[in-house]
Amino acid sequence: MVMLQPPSDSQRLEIISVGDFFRQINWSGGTLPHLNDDVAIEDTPYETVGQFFSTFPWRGAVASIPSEDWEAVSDNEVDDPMDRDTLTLEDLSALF
Amino acid sequence: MLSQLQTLVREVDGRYATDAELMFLQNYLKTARLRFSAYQKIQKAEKDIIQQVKSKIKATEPQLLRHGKVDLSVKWQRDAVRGLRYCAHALLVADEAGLEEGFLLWFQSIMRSFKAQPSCNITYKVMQDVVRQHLTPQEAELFCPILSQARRLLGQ
Amino acid sequence: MDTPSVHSHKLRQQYPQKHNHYKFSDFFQFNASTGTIADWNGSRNILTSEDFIIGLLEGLEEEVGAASAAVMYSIGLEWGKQDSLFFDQWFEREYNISPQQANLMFLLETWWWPFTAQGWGRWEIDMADRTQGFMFINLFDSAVARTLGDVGKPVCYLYAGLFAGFFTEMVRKQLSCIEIQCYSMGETYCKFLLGAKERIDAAAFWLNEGATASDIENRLRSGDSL
Amino acid sequence: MTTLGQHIFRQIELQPDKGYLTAQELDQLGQYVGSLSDRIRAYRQMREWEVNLIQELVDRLPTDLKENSSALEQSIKQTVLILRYAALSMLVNDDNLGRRRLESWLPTVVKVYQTATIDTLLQRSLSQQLPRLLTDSQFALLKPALESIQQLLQE
Repeated sequence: MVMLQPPSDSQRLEIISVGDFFRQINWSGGTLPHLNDDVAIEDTPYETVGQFFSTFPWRGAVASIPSEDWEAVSDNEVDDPMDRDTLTLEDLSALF
Repeated sequence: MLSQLQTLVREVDGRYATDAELMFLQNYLKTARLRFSAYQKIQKAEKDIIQQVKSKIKATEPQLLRHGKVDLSVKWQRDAVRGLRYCAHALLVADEAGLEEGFLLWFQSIMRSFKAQPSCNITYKVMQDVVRQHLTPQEAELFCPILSQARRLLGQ
Repeated sequence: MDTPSVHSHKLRQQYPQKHNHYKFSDFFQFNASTGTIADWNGSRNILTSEDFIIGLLEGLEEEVGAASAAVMYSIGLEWGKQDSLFFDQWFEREYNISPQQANLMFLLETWWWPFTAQGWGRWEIDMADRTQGFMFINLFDSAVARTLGDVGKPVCYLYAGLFAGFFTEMVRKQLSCIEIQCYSMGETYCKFLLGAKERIDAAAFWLNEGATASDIENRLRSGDSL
Repeated sequence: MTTLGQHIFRQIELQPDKGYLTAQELDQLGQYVGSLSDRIRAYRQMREWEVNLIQELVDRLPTDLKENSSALEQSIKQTVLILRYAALSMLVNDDNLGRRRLESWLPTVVKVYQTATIDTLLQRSLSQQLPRLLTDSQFALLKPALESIQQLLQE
């Protein structure tokens, strides 16, 4: 194991491996002790992009809303601030 | 999953995620195919879904689409299309938390300010019945809880 | 709030018509190079800790004693007035309709949403008594009360002032506001009463005499005055 | 995997206002989902082998550089951060994530601690060792993120 050595002027030759160094600076590499990590990652259903794609033929699907006449959602109209209820600031003002 | 990915990126700053923290990705993978296919079915059938929901409401609760003499069905339709799209997106990326934070909570206050809760309550109830006709039982099992979440937040 | 500029928010420039923009990652734009945070409407935002809020309130109390409540109220009042002008602009810009013409509840929800996004809490407006000239605002998760905890008295003077200032400008009548129930009194949420000055003065008097929020509501509804 | 400079996830998040995802966008998301298993495996591999990997990089350094232990320790810290951020960027498919997180301070730290020489060597051998640890497809997923961070050291 190769050691990380202290500056040459130091009398004491400290021997540190990368593993020791990690522990020293408390850098959790693999696992964090406080986190429950006994959940095993199972094998996944799709191993590759190709497999995922091949699971069903979804390429070439419709690009967006089918027809032009189908009203697209226009934000300004969705929340038309003036409908359904007619109470306004002026009405409120009159009450105070 | 999107919200969970964002949380992951925030929380694992400078360290590795544990397997427990990665589980949500694995869970997403298990249902991803169903989510993609359901999303595309909804996309294709959006118009039919909305029309069917509207017809059912018209038949059973016609007063929900009127306010006095004013016909609200056009507005209802825009709101319903929008809600369905947000729910479909939440389905695709498995992100109920993002749906709530990014859309439902805000839309709830808007619906309340127009006193539209009764309409939303029925709409998202009927919509669950209607989408079952367009999706497989497995797909519906993923999508209906999202519509039910919308109903719970917008309908009261 | 500082140097409002509609151009400082990139997402907003990209989606000017997106109204549901209150999600944390949508509403705020963090500018790392300048060290600033802009919100959707171009306001400059600053993140503060609960320690900051405590420091602000306790420091003020040390400086001016019992008058700190009135000072916080005045700060809120001025803030509310300024914000009504700011809101006027962005509401009209976003919805192409003047606030005076808009559906009232929609207008008010729209005003409060940025505050919700900034962490000031959610609210609920109770207008059932509006024909009698007063209304209630329920505030959930007040930043001030949540920070101070149960101290046995109302603490949200900043909010009371904010509501008074905002509504005064919006309805163009002199209004006052008082917190009649507070999370810091052990209640689950804060309750504010908004109305003409005489009414609020009466409520303040009753509150001082030990009346509860529901006592005050009942007396107001029965037409009691000082 | 970006269109118009915007991450596919961000596009998806903002999408419902515009309508449904286009076939192309759905395809992009599918690419990610299809590669996710591979990404997770690579990520876990890097996590489990981190200490060994870094030890190996250090072992390869010329002796004279190993003598400056404060610079070496600092350089190891930087290398680990780069590796971890590259792994995270790869996992979430955001090639510039690590760069964004590190660009504001890493170059300064390199200057202050004068680690440039060791950094260069460690990064070079990191780029050589990683392909041995990962499969070709995994390294291909990691490479853009890793390089985007490594560029910070060259600027």
